[in-house]
Amino acid sequence: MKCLSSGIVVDNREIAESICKAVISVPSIANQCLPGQFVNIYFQDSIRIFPRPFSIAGVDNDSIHLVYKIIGPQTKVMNHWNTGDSIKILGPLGNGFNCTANKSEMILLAGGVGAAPLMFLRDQLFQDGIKPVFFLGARTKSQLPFLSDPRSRLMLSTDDGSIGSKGLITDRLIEYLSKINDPATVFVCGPDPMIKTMKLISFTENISVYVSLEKTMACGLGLCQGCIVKNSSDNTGKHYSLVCKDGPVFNLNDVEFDE
Amino acid sequence: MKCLSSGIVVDNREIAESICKAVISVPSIANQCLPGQFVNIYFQDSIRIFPRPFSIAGVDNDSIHLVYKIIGPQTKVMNHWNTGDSIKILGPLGNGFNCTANKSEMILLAGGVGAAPLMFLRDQLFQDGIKPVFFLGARTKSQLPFLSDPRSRLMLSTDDGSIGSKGLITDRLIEYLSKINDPATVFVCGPDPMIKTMKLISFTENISVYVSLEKTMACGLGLCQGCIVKNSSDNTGKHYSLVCKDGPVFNLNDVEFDE
Amino acid sequence: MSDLSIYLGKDLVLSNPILTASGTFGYGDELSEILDINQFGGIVTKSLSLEPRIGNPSPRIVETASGMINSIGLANIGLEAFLKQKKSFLSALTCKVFVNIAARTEEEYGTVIRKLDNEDWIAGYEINVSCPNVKEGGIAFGTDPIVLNRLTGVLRKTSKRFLIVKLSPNVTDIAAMAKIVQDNGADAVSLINTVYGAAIDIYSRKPKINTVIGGLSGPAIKPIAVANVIKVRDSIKIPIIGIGGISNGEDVIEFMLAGASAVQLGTINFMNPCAVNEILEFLNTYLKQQKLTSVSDLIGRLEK
Amino acid sequence: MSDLSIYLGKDLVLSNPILTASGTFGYGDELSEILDINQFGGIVTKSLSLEPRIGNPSPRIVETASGMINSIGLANIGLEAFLKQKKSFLSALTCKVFVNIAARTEEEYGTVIRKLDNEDWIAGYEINVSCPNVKEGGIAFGTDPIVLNRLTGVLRKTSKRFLIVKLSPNVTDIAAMAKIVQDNGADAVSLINTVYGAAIDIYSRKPKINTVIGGLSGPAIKPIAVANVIKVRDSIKIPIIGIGGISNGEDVIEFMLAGASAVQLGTINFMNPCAVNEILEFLNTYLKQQKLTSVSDLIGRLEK
Ligand SMILES: Cc1cc2nc3c(=O)[nH]c(=O)nc-3n(C[C@H](O)[C@H](O)[C@H](O)COP(=O)(O)OP(=O)(O)OC[C@H]3O[C@@H](n4cnc5c(N)ncnc54)[C@H](O)[C@@H]3O)c2cc1C
Ligand SMILES: Cc1cc2nc3c(=O)[nH]c(=O)nc-3n(C[C@H](O)[C@H](O)[C@H](O)COP(=O)(O)OP(=O)(O)OC[C@H]3O[C@@H](n4cnc5c(N)ncnc54)[C@H](O)[C@@H]3O)c2cc1C
Ligand SMILES: Cc1cc2nc3c(=O)[nH]c(=O)nc-3n(C[C@H](O)[C@H](O)[C@H](O)COP(=O)(O)O)c2cc1C
Ligand SMILES: Cc1cc2nc3c(=O)[nH]c(=O)nc-3n(C[C@H](O)[C@H](O)[C@H](O)COP(=O)(O)O)c2cc1C
Ligand code: FES
Ligand code: FES
Repeated sequence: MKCLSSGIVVDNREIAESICKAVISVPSIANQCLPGQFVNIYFQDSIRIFPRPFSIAGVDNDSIHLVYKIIGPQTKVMNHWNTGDSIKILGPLGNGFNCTANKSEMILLAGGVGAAPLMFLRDQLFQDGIKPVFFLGARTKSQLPFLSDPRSRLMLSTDDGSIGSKGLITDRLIEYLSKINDPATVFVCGPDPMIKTMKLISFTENISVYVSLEKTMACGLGLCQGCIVKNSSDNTGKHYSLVCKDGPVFNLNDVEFDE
Repeated sequence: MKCLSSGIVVDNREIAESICKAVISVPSIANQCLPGQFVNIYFQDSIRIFPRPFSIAGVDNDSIHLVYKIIGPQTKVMNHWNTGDSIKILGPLGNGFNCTANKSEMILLAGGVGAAPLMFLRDQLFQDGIKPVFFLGARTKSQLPFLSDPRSRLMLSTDDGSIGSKGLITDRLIEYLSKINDPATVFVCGPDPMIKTMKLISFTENISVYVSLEKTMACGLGLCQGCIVKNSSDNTGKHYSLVCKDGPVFNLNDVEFDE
Repeated sequence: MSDLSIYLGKDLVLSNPILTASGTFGYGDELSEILDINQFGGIVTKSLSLEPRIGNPSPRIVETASGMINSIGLANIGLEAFLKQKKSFLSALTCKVFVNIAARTEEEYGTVIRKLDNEDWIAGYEINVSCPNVKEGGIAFGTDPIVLNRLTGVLRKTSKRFLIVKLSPNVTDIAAMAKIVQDNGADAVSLINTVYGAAIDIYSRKPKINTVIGGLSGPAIKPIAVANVIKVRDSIKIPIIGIGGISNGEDVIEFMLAGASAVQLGTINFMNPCAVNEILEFLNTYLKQQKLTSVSDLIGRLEK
Repeated sequence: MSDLSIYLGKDLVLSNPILTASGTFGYGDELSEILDINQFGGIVTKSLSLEPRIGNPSPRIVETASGMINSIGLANIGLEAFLKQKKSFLSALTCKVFVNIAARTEEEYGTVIRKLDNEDWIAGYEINVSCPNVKEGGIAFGTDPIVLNRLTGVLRKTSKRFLIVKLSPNVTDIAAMAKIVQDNGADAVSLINTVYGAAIDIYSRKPKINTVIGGLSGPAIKPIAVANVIKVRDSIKIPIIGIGGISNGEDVIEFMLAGASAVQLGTINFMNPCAVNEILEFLNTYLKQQKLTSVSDLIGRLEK
């Protein structure tokens, strides 16, 4: 059940270069959300009229975590949140990752701030007694939202090799997959090229891939029909799914991208 | 010579209920401005697109003072200025009070925050060895921008009688004028009814009245022709003056108001 | 509490003047978890066509200064699925339900209306005439006086239901269009639909909207909408439903003073999905403060 | 440094594509203390009429969401005072000076042009056709194709100077208007003039603009202006000068990609009187980054 609530900022600090973590007390959302779901943050000024969607990056007690990158006007406003500020927040929105226990190996793959929803998923897997492998890539060391992770096996890579291996994290994952024989389930959140690479290998390997997609959203609720992705589940390939309502998590086989 | 400058906020604090005083270091303006002139303050967001005009309420060294009332979105932003903030400011704009030494008694008449330009004028008169009489009215005591003034004779009145006499400050002025015989020069800044009252008595008494007018301004520079007031100096009564460029200070005989 | 009800004519009374705008509120069910839909005077559904439409490819929406451009392409589930999937929810509402209809030919409009005309939970139709007319080279029905004239006449003959024609602002003379619509028997006009708008990404050099030109909505267009209501008010006697950039109670009153009998909330549903609560509260406070007993006393009371 | 110059045709070269928009920059002299006016590619003066006009009563301006409405009523000092008071300043400028002309009759337009045609410091005329035509019941010249057709033809015969006709967005088919203007020999079109807009004070119930309906400008209308440029670009070959809500360098490039050869800065002169500095700097940076040697390589390069 979605709730439009007043959340209270409990904490808000930079955890990496231009990446912040906010802890927001909002019981109505914290008590029912699933990894992969997101929230809408509403702002006061009306020069920019879309609320901004953010993945839920974790939950503790009555609070949710957001991990966000400062890239534009509204994330700049968020960066100025002080402890005690009241913010307008709607959630939980969308559908979570479907990670019903299965025998496959659980792999998380994120680029930069794409780690946000997977951090929550990792917490949950860990609670269920599963220790996932977390592949995390970024441009450089300072832009990684975390550098160690006691609860999962962490594989890092950076474009400049400042930490982990040098190169693309997807290359590391491909190498890893080629060495294991068990089926694997990969949960992905990251930039377009990462998702497109996964789309290619999802056919060739013995894996299931779930992806959390990002699209510009006007409502986040299924009202505007703005946030479409091509749906490949029917043969015509000519239907659209709504990222906000049918997603943001999709089985990668169910969605199509233009080149 | 007008300058578009970066001013630095030196101080900014509430001096009465919803009335603040800001001290802004901006040498290019402070070193040449006259009482009655104003500045434009520019803001970052572009949902509200007009700069906001404020009278210069005083000068010390390289700084100017603003005394402003918090009434809407942009004055709310000003209320959040911190010491050290850099702000975009254009000035000095418009024409100052014409107070060439004459033998008449100097009277200042203000309603509420209308005191701003007259505070600067008072400073200047005092420097010139003149001790004006300052008539200051407000709704209630807490809304008066100052309660005593060693450098001028202060006459206060409030609607509720919480300080000074109870009633309109213009009534007190009229009573005062009826008792003196010398010619008087009255400098006025305040709400419309105050100005209209002065317009009525400016004909009947042996006084000259200068008024600082307020009009919504889009540019403050004479570019947009938006800030007009009817000009009575020609017989047709059908010309307009620009408050920003031809004013904001006018001889009350030169302007007309619609009721 | 003041009287917020509005009589629109033809036995149609709204409990208050606040409706939702087509395409910005889904079919009403999406928001039912966070909002009591019956707080609205009525809802207007997403434009419905005879067959389902997948709509335009991505990108469909983009933010602009105090506004947004959309080019959804009238994506909708089609008449059959509408009746199958949405009827039970919509027919249970106590507020009025208006079905907005979009079509590519005069015949398609007529067919949709005929198939809906037995559904007694429908309070009326709103005809979206900003759709491209395939028989007239794709020019929107609502921009050609002759086409609009004929279409309204045909639809009036098809149904006795409350008939609203939704006008486009992208014309030289909207008052003339309103007059045509009235003279052909429509019961009300609603205005405005979105204004033509475009935006370009200067790095990719691509349009930010798939169709290059889309429809601008939101607070940015409110002054345009108010001006259009004022232009129309003197040319017709049937009620005007005001739309465009409304985001709070003050805006609602502004439209009513301009001449609107009711209003629709569009883009604000994205910015503030519970705006209707605040608006109804403001209306009550305002009416009390202005010592008015009925909100209908505001209609057209602009003092020129 | 990249080449910012723009060839508009007829030996007319602007040092850069940035002009000022009529009515938002006075006669150029007001800002000369805080700005080097010659940084502009050119300036367009406040609309000039034969006789002085006092303009409309107060209130003339009001802020709206990301925009403003004005109803100045073409207040101006008239031809005689213009030449007496402004010539010495304007004729000393090294940037191009365009005189914008507004009139109530076809004859008045012609007379003003004839009286200016010997002034060799004038680079061209911009014809404001959004003025009410007193002979045609007050309907604006620019909204009636027949009137616009004749007016452009007459003015073309009156002068050989660079002739720009400034189009109104308040029409059904702006591309058709542009075509008429081109076919009658105009050298360029500029667009858009302001969009109809209105606002009402809900407490006094009075319009916030003396004429009730005024002209909307500013960032709010930028998407409308870009859409209009895109609509016009395929219907004509003469250059388009883009106007409407431009407030920074990105906006300038957006208009040029859409099809504009030059642009005008209007309302931004109020929000940021020195915007031209930032814009020119941005253009240089952008061209370098995009590895373009000339700004004219941007014109119309929208990839659909
Ligand atoms: C389901 C979902 C979950 C997300 N989770 C996270 C997260 O956990 N952490 C994080 O840092 N970011 C997340 N994002 C992206 C985040 O929404 C944008 O970074 C944010 O909206 C930028 O706003 P801005 O005003 O700061 O920047 P702007 O300059 O306005 O936009 C920068 C970029 O952000 C994206 N964006 C802007 N507005 C929207 C919108 N209304 N909807 C979607 N994307 C938009 C666009 O790609 C745009 O180019 C998520 C997006 C989606 C759709
Ligand atoms: C020459 C001049 C000198 C002024 N000096 C002072 C001063 O010293 N102290 C002070 O407190 N106020 C002064 N004002 C008024 C001040 O400009 C407004 O209070 C301020 O603009 C309000 O802005 P806002 O966004 O907070 O409120 P808003 O809610 O936007 O406006 C509140 C009211 O302020 C006025 N206002 C708004 N915008 C403008 C504008 N662009 N130009 C003029 N008036 C506007 C209008 O009357 C409006 O109804 C002066 C005005 C003028 C014209
Ligand atoms: C995303 C979106 C989708 C829309 N879809 C429709 C539609 O299907 N049918 C229709 O008649 N109007 C549609 N409109 C127009 C709105 O109903 C309304 O007329 C317009 O947005 C102006 O109102 P606003 O500024 O309050 O949004 C749509 C508007 C938006 C923003
Ligand atoms: C205060 C004001 C006065 C204007 N006066 C004129 C005018 O005299 N003649 C004219 O052709 N356009 C006039 N315009 C229209 C502008 O030149 C321009 O076309 C319009 O404002 C859109 O551009 P903008 O959004 O950048 O302001 C005026 C605009 C404003 C805001
Ligand atoms: S964002 Fe509106 S439907 Fe998805
Ligand atoms: S405010 Fe623009 S001319 Fe005075």
